[in-house]
Amino acid sequence: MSEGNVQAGTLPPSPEHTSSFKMISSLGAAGAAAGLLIVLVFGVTKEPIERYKAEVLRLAVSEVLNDPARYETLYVTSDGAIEASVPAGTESEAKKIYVGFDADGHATGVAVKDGAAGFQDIITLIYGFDPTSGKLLAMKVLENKETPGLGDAIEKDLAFVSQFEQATPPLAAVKRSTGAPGEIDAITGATISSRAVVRIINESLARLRAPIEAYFSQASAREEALP
Amino acid sequence: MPAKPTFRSGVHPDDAKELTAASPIRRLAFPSEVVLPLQQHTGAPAKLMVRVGDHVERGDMIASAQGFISSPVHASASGTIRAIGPWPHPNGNFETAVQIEVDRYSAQMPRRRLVPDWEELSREQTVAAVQDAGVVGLGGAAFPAHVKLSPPPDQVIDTLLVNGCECEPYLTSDHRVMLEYSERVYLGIRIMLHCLGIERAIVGIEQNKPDAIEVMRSAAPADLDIEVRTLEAKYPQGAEKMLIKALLDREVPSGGLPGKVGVVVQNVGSVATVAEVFETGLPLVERIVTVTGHGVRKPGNWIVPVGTRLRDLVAESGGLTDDASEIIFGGPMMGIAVANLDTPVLKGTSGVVVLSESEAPPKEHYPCIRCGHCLEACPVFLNPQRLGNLAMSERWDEMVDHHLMDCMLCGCCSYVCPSNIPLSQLFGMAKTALRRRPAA
Amino acid sequence: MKETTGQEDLLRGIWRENPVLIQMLGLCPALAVTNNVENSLAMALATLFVLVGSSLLVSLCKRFIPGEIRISVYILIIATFVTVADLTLQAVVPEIHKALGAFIALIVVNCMILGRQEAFASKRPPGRALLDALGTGAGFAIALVMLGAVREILGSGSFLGVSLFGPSYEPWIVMILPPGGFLTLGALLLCLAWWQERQEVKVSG
Amino acid sequence: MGELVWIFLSAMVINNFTLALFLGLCPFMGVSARVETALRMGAANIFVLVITSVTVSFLNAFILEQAPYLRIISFIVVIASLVQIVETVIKKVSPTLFRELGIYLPLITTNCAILGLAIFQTNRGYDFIEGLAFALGAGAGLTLALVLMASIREESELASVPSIARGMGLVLIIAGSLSLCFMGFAGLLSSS
Amino acid sequence: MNASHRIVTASPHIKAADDTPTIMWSVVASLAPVVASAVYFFGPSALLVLAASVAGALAPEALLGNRGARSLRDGSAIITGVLLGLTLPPGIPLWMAFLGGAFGIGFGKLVYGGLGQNVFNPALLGRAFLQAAFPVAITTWPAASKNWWALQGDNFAFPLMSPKVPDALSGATPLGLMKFEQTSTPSLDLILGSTSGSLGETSGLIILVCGAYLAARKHLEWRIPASILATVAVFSAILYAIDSAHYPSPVFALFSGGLMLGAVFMATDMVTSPVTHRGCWIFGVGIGLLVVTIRLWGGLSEGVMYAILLMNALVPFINRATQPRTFGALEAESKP
Repeated sequence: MSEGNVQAGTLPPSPEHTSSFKMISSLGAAGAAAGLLIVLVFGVTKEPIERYKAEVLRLAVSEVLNDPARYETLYVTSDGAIEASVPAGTESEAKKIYVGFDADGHATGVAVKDGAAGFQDIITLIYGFDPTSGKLLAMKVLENKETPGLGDAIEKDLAFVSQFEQATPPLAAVKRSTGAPGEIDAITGATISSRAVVRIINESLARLRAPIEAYFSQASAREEALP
Repeated sequence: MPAKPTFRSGVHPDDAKELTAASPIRRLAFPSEVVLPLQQHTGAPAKLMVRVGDHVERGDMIASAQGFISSPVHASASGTIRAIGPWPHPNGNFETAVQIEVDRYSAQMPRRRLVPDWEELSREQTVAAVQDAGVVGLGGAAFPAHVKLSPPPDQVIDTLLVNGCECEPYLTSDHRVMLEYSERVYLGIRIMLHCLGIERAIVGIEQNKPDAIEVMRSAAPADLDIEVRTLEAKYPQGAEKMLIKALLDREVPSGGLPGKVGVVVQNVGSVATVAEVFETGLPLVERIVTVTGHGVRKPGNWIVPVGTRLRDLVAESGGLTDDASEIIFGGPMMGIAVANLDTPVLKGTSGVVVLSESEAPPKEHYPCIRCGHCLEACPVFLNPQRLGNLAMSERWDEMVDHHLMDCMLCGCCSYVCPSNIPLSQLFGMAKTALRRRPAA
Repeated sequence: MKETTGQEDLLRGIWRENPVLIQMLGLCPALAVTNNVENSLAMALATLFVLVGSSLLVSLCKRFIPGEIRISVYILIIATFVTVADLTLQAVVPEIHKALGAFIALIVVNCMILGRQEAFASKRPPGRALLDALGTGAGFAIALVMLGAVREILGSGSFLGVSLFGPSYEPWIVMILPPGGFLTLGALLLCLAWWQERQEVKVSG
Repeated sequence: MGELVWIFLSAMVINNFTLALFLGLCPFMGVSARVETALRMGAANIFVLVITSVTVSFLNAFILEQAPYLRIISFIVVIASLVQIVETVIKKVSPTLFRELGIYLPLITTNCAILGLAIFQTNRGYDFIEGLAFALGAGAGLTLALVLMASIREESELASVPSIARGMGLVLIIAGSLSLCFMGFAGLLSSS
Repeated sequence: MNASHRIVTASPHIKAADDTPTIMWSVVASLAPVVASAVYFFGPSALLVLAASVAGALAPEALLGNRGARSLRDGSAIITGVLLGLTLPPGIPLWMAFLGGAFGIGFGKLVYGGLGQNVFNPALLGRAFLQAAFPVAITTWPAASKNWWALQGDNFAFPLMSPKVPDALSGATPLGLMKFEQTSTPSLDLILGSTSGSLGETSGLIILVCGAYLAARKHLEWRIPASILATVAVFSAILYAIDSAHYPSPVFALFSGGLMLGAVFMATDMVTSPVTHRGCWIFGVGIGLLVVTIRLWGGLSEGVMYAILLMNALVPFINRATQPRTFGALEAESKP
């Protein structure tokens, strides 16, 4: 098998000894050439890749924020403050949120990307939240490995997805909703996946709701103060 | 009823002892011819001492012991030696045997012999007398009796176990010996205790022989430390290691002999024979054989000259029935099937069982279903299931790693196997293959 | 090493020494991404690119690579081509790149590629190395597409995304899940062995 | 804490590296004929996975932040050299351990599971501790799969396997069956 | 004395009465009351599903098995078919039941060499395949129907096509209700079996009685169901004592779902369970722990099938680890 090939390969085929200088220099040359090639390709591909990523993010954000005129990326720091940028090196501790604005420059809502374990693996989703009304705007599953045809309905089943529009958090996944606010009808046969979506949003909001609301009340106060 | 002492595992086959348990021992008329193979015991074959044409008397030694683990062979009837050569042996091969044409009309009364008084003899002399009389274990394995009676000096023996279990189904010769010759058994025990220089003996009898237990208890001499104990009726209760475990709760180490745990085990038949040697002066020339099974017309227990051919024995027992299907030397669990009616009865032949077709119907083999019944049955706690699989792939060395050598071929695994896999036969083959293989 | 013709070099890898079906190399991508034909094709092409590129390069530079460190150099070369393929796919067909995920990067440790460098490209002229790489890559592609086809047809009822049996087909979801990968390749090998046995019987009988 | 347990269990059983992600298939197929070998291979794997995880955490934190395009190349080069160094050290320090693990170490370097761990750990943005849990879970999962496969193969070696299924065909079908079994762990710890 | 009558075989020359087909057929016979209760609760659909799964199991055994039609006589494939059928919902399309049986026997048994050689319980492997392939159909429990004669679902769906069950009620088994809606089912209903579920998930009582009969005939290793049920009972009792609001009662745990059927008929499959007594205890305890773990903390409402299959995979290892101590071996080792 494969190991056999590699093993056989470790036997030196050439009897003559190679000087360590030659070895190091050829490795160095190969490494330099490889690095050069990679940097070259990276230079060419960098732009389209980043453009695509930005486009995907823009689409997702605009979908869950109902087509805002523009959006801004902000950071929620670990102590609950919201900043436009964070010092380099602390990005991993801060949480990115995307605040949408309408044509008049009013903040309409905030989109948050979050994830947690679902039925099979991590589910990543983005949701839009309007702190003014205290209601969700929409939810979109970005990545899931749930059972095809069953659990992956959390992404594809419009009846399920549309329930999140105008739902009032905290949410609850139930079998047959009674009409109470925040109730989400779980997908038949995919209760675990449905619950995971609900849980991700609840836990995310539990963490972020207070800073976001604080930010929005400040923003509206600023707006009122401005004119 | 409180549980009787026993060992773990084992099987409960239908013992079918009712066929002959009540038949008193009768003496078989001398046949016209007896055949005495030189190999009738475990160990080196005896060394021939006679030539064709010689006339021998009953009790004369015709082959001498060759080494310590060996036993002499004596003429079991007076007569003329007709031939010496290969002859069908119960082990399935042809082995060298002495064929004696028995004297006609002879009363077969042996000449007067010196009867040694064992009480006057030293331990060593007594053991030597037992060896000269050619006494071997009559339970089946035919291990020379004198070897067990002279344990190596580093072993301290404290107990003599007398094996009256007769756990093989069908056989009743030991049962009848205990009923009819209890006094002789006790004399034999005295002699053996003398040989071993110890005081304590225990007689173990399975509970399916209540009359024998009764008789042995009432006949027990008051001056000896002898106990008669009832054991659960279970196969292979009569195997030495199992008997020691049941009676003394000692476990003979793997690969070791009973002497390692201070015990000597002798079969009741051998004990009685030793007594007979010192009562009559006659060596081992006859033994008690159960002829039984539904394939024989008149089952019974017989005193038979060693070397009597199967043909003569069966004829005396009324002949075979029409549905007789298999003739077995020994018990049905460990005995060997023979097809040739010229095969002689040996010293170790405790019985001849003729099974009818209904008793031994042909069985279809199935693949192993890993039911684990064989593990439950194995008295030495092997894993016959794995051993069997290894044997079928001829992986002998791995079998040794799985303790093949502790297997005593008792046949419990084969008996219980619902898929009729001939496990003990495979193990026997494996042992043979390992023996034959040149030591690497 | 036995001398071979260029034709043999090309054809050998396609069937008789098929890397996946016969030599059982590169199973990781063969099972991980073959839940549909499209992914299989993309993976096969990426692998083919890396294989051809590194084989050519190794064959061209074989005189300058000291024997003691050649494995490290091969890995370096392969990793470079994989990075190139990874970035290119990401830029050109981002959707497929997302579907294949980390398995593009894992082409680096595909034993098949390293094996070809060690066993062939390092000892042959570039032309032969190219043929061999093409053949092996094609064999890999054939195996992947076979697996992908079986798994997509049964698991989604479609081929290259085109529905085959209509909307009421009940897909065998297991086929596009991990067990389906193992089972499909296992079944494929059983069929191959059965077919080979029949051939042998025909030849000998 | 619960997060760490999930990461461990996910790599070990829910998304078992071998049976669900197809990583480390080479040793799974090649070195799974004997249970003892499988156990040693598993131990060696855990060892290398942990080293890898630590290395990758370090690389990600300090170097690759600046040059993400060098990821694949630096992972493979650094891991291979590190394993080489560790191998030499073990050989000097503990010849016994080297006999137990040594021959497997170079094989593991070219094993997809190692690079797979590095890439998944990076893609998921695991920190140092999470990476360790991930590596331990992946190693435990690999060992579990290897040992199960080896014990089953030892058993079926004695079985009358049909000629067409001898070899890899049966191994793959056993792997598929194991993979089916492991689906039972789906959703573990994420249901409530 | 006719010599031709005589045979020469190896010892032992006598045999215990039970052979493999006897054991297999007595298992089939003891499944009859379970089948009858399935038919009583689910009507003709139950019979149809069972017939399809049995046919699915027999087809590859007869066509591809190395022992050909002979292997049908030992009854093992029928057991596989019946057991598989009992794990299926009554409304499942017959083609799926057939496929499950064929997969179980083909990939779960014949590739290993047929009877006695397989590692996984073929019925459960078939069921696991169906669960992974058709997760919706296999968890579609029809709403209770008044008419006994009515089919319970789209049994006659065209092969390879989806079943049409308009008013299907999914996940309405007692376990599903417990897991997803925190609703318990009365214990008496569970014990008598008048609940929704797979064919064999009905009366725990009948299954227990059948198991006791088999155990008495020594055709079933009582240690396995005993240890499984005891483990589940103890484990759930502990959890119930800690938090009775969150965790179900031990009675519920014992009599809901396929636990009884699994413990008595599936886990005890001789081929796929350990050969040693100690191994059987370990096996049973392992299954019990896995069942409770999967049911309470896993993503599925029922874990019996996966618990048994996972422990099946461990059986070769358990067998290795629990080799009996050979008679006299310990003392031999302790002496230098």
